[in-house]
Amino acid sequence: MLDRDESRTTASLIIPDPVDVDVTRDDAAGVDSDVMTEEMLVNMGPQHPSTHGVLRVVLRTDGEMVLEATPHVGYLHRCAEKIGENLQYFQFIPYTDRMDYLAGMNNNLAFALAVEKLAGLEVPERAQYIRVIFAEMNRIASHLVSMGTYGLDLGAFTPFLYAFRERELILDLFEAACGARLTYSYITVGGVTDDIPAGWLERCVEFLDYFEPKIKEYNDLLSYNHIFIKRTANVGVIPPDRAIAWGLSGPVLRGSGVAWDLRKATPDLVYGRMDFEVCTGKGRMGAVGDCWDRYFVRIEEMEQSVRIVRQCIDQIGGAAGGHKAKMPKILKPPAGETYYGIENPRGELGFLVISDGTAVPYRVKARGPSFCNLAILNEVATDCLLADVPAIVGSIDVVMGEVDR
Amino acid sequence: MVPAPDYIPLINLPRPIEAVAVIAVYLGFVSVVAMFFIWWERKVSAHMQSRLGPMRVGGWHGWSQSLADGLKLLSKEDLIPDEADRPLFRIAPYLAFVPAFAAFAVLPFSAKFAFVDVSITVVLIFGILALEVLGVILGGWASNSKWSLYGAMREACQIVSYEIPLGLAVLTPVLTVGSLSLVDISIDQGGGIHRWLAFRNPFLFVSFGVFFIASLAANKRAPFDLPESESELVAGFHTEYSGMRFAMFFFAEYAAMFLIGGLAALLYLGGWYDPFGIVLHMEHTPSLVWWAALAGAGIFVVKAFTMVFVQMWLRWTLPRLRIDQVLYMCVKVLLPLACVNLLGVALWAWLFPGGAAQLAVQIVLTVIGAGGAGAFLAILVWAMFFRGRGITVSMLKPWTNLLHRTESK
Amino acid sequence: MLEAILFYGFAAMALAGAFGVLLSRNIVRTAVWLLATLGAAAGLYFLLGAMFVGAIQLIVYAGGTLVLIIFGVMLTSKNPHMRFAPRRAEVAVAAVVCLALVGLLVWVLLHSTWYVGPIVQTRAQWAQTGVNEHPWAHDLQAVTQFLDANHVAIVDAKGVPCGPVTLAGLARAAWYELTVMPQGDQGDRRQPLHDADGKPMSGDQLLAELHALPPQDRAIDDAALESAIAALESPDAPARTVQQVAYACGDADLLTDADGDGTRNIGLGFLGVYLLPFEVISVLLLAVLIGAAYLARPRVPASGGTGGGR
Amino acid sequence: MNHVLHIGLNHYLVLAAILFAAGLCTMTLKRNAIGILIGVELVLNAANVNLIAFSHYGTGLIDGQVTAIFVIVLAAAEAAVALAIFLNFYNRLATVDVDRGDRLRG
Repeated sequence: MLDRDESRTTASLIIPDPVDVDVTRDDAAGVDSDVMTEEMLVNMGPQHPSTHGVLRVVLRTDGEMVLEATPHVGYLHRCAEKIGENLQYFQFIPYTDRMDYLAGMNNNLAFALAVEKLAGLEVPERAQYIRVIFAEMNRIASHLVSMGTYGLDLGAFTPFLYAFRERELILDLFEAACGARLTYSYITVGGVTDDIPAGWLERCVEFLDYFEPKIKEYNDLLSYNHIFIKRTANVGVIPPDRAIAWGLSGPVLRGSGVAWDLRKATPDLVYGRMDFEVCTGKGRMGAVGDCWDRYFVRIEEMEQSVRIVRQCIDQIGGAAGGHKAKMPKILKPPAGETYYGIENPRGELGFLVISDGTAVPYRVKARGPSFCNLAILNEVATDCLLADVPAIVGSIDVVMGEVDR
Repeated sequence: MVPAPDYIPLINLPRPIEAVAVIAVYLGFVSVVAMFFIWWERKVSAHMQSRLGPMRVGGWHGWSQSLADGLKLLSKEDLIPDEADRPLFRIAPYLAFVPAFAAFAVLPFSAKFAFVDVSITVVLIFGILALEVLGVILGGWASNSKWSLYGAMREACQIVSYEIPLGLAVLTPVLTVGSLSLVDISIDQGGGIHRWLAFRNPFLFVSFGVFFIASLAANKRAPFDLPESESELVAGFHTEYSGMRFAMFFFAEYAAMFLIGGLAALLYLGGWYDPFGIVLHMEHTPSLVWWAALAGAGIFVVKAFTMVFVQMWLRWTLPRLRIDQVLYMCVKVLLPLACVNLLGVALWAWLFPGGAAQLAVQIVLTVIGAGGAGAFLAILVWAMFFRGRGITVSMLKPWTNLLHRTESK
Repeated sequence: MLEAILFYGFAAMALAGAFGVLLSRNIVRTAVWLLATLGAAAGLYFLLGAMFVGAIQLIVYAGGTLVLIIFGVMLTSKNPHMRFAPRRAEVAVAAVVCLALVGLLVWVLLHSTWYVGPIVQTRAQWAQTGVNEHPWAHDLQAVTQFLDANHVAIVDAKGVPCGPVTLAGLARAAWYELTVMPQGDQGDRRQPLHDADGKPMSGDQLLAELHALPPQDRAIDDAALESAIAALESPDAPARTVQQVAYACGDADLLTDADGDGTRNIGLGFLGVYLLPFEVISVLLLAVLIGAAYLARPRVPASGGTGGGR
Repeated sequence: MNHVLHIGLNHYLVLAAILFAAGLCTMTLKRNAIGILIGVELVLNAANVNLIAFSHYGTGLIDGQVTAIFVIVLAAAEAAVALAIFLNFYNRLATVDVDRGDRLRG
């Protein structure tokens, strides 16, 4: 708006000297392309339908071309880490839910594991199985949202509703287990808050039986849709070396063909006993590391998660122990610091927890995958079309609650 | 060619009164159709997405939802952005709204319900519709919003390009029938499904596809809804509009949906004639002429609604194209195809003025087309009765038990 | 009366648009004012019976050219409120010159006698007999319908069919004493309609014959035919009708078709009399296409980026 | 009174004359290149009104209508070329003020 005001007052008064103008325009014309339109600064967000929350991307555009896309973060900053320094360890669990609110279970898990490592707690086997089941179910739910909203970003409405239909069933399962549908605080330090209800596992199997064929439906409806492929293949390509250089993780990294998954690389919990594959982008529709690859990695990961959950359900009957370790009333880990990272649906979610031996952590620091993945946006969303920006942002799949914390 | 039934004036009233009556009927119909489509699209999309859609307002399936929305929009504050070009901002919705409704005047519903008796209705209807784009462009520009400006630029770009293949596609039926009058073109298709222009020859068959795609783009319907693509441009050209002015853009789009469906029916799908030649027979039986007119209008409306349904179906199925792909599609796919069709139709008329070859081709194409339509209906019935319902109800019901937490084992 | 109302309405709209264009400082508003003029001009064309031109005006001018212009405005206006105010002296000079021009033009127009009537070079005496004053009927529709229903065609003196029977054709037949022939398939068109004496029938005779036919043999009733013929012969038919009939009676057989607005003849004209200009303009358009593409082409190929595989 | 209510050729000619003058005035007064283009369109429209009116009231032939169609089509072509030129002009001089374009060298 500023430029308009400015020019309104000056246009009729200050007419640049033709000689100067000639020179400057020649220079500009040498660099740039055809029709010299005005460059515009466009705010995509913080209130924009397709920036997934309150992400603000400032676009420098020339017509439909995006010359520069700068993400601006912080609109959802809630001092989560600072709050962590003022609460007891298990009291911080509900705050982790609210970081990546689409994958609350995984966030709980990451913090719980970090604290357990710090305190040297041993978690019973059954609790570990329950944790894996819930983490993987939440991965499915999170990827469903990601897939659905990605369809929305590209103008396909229906997959979104289908994804939410299935997610709803997962949330029902979660609700049955812990009473909450979004901010679970179910996985906690030492195990899970409560054992799974009777008949839950059967319901879970029923859901998996129902859900597995649906993945094919998503592929028919969206993944292999010609327009969808045209919109995503070869768009926003992140080569493997750039992905590693930017410290990306999760489906964004694997979409670039790098087979890095913390569940395989550092198999904690019972992941070591599970038979599953690390899905990577293979460039089936275009270059390796394009939006379609990143999207499809998530679809494939849902299948793998189903496999893991099935195995867990098969094995949980033989697991020893209860749902929670014996815990002191007030947890006071020995002084020291630890970092623990797990494979969140969006990538490596790690917590650095420093204890000074009191009941309250000295420092809590989260390493969020969305925040790190978002960093590459400017590099990827340069010299693309305006319509590619939602496609790229959507394929990176950020959750602003976790970016801003 | 089948001789045209004689034109008899609709009612023997003084001219001005007849005009007023006709205008009243037309405006009523157009408004009701636009509102019905808004409700219908919500229901269609809902059922495609295993939802129910509007269910509350007015009783049965929320039938008066559009009415309630209209009232709500009427009573909303009419916001005008501070820096907007106020006169243009105000006039733009009307510029979009009036042509969409005016074009109905030249749309014949059946041989007797064709109120504007000019010989060039095809050209006229596109002439009137061509004005609609200006409303959108000006609305987008006058809003003084960058998103709106993008919407306006895209609209200008898209419409100006797609009018060419659209026009060329429309020329093929015109060339085949030898008339620019929608009534004449329609009358030529009476007497059975094999007479329908889409099934006359392969070029017209393809031309129907070109026409339909180009008309989608010209009406900025998905997957060509770039001017208002909500995931990229917030709401495109009507980002800054609220209340009734917004509703006018909305109305214009839905009215134009019917126009496009109606044009597809008139130009390619046999106009107001049924697939078995019954209406034609009735038209030539003096005692049944009026029944023929009524039945024809009904059939025409059904055909137009079917085409509108297809537009909705596409919208809720397909992702959106990108602007370069939209233009690629126009210039490198539809435009050559339309040119080839035009040439092909001319050659066809020259090579096969009639006879066995023509009839054989007609029969083959009719079988293909009717088979396609049958498959479409089958899918529809299947989806309605066996698919959408089974999932939600049977899956969700037993789950409610789980809400009561049971003892852990 | 209606014609006058419509004319003044459209004229007012056109003038409002023109002055809006002239006085508006904002370039987009200028374009909108131009839209008013273009629309009003299309309305005037409709009023003058040039339906096709009117529709083309709407499609090409309002829908195409104007959109192009607005598009250009958007591309080139750094700020849409940019003003290039002319100097007062310039305004004064322009106003004086243009007002003088309008005065001159109007004076010339009003003091010129335009030849209003058909071009009838071979029948110069027709013009001399004062066709403009001849009381032609304004409602020959009934007769025309009757002729259509009875499959009667009209040919000129050389035996060339004048196309489907129309007002114009009938008028011409009656006036020129052309021969009336039954309309059949392509082959037997040149069989003249004979009267009782075996001589080819003239238009006047035809009308008389029609009148004499028993009512059950006609598509129109007695009263309608009566009134049509009466109107045809009435001495005080309005002059407007004379002009319209005169217009319809123009020399070209191509002039009117069954729909009466000449669209078909425009098409025939493009591929007949006007073939050469048509082709020349086609070539010109091709040149324009190439030229515009050349002018707007990218100077330097856009730098390739990582995003957007196009 | 009859001259007012009874629309004839002269009515159209006078209207066209005024449109023509307005267009000419626009061309002279606007310094915005696109404004000038709009003025040209106005002049062309005035000519078209004349053509159609003469076609109707004059010869009664279709010459006028055919010429009018040619004019309309050529106006579209002219607008396309003119806009391409203006875009180049704008690229070079960063303005559409035609007074700045007095130096034609590249």
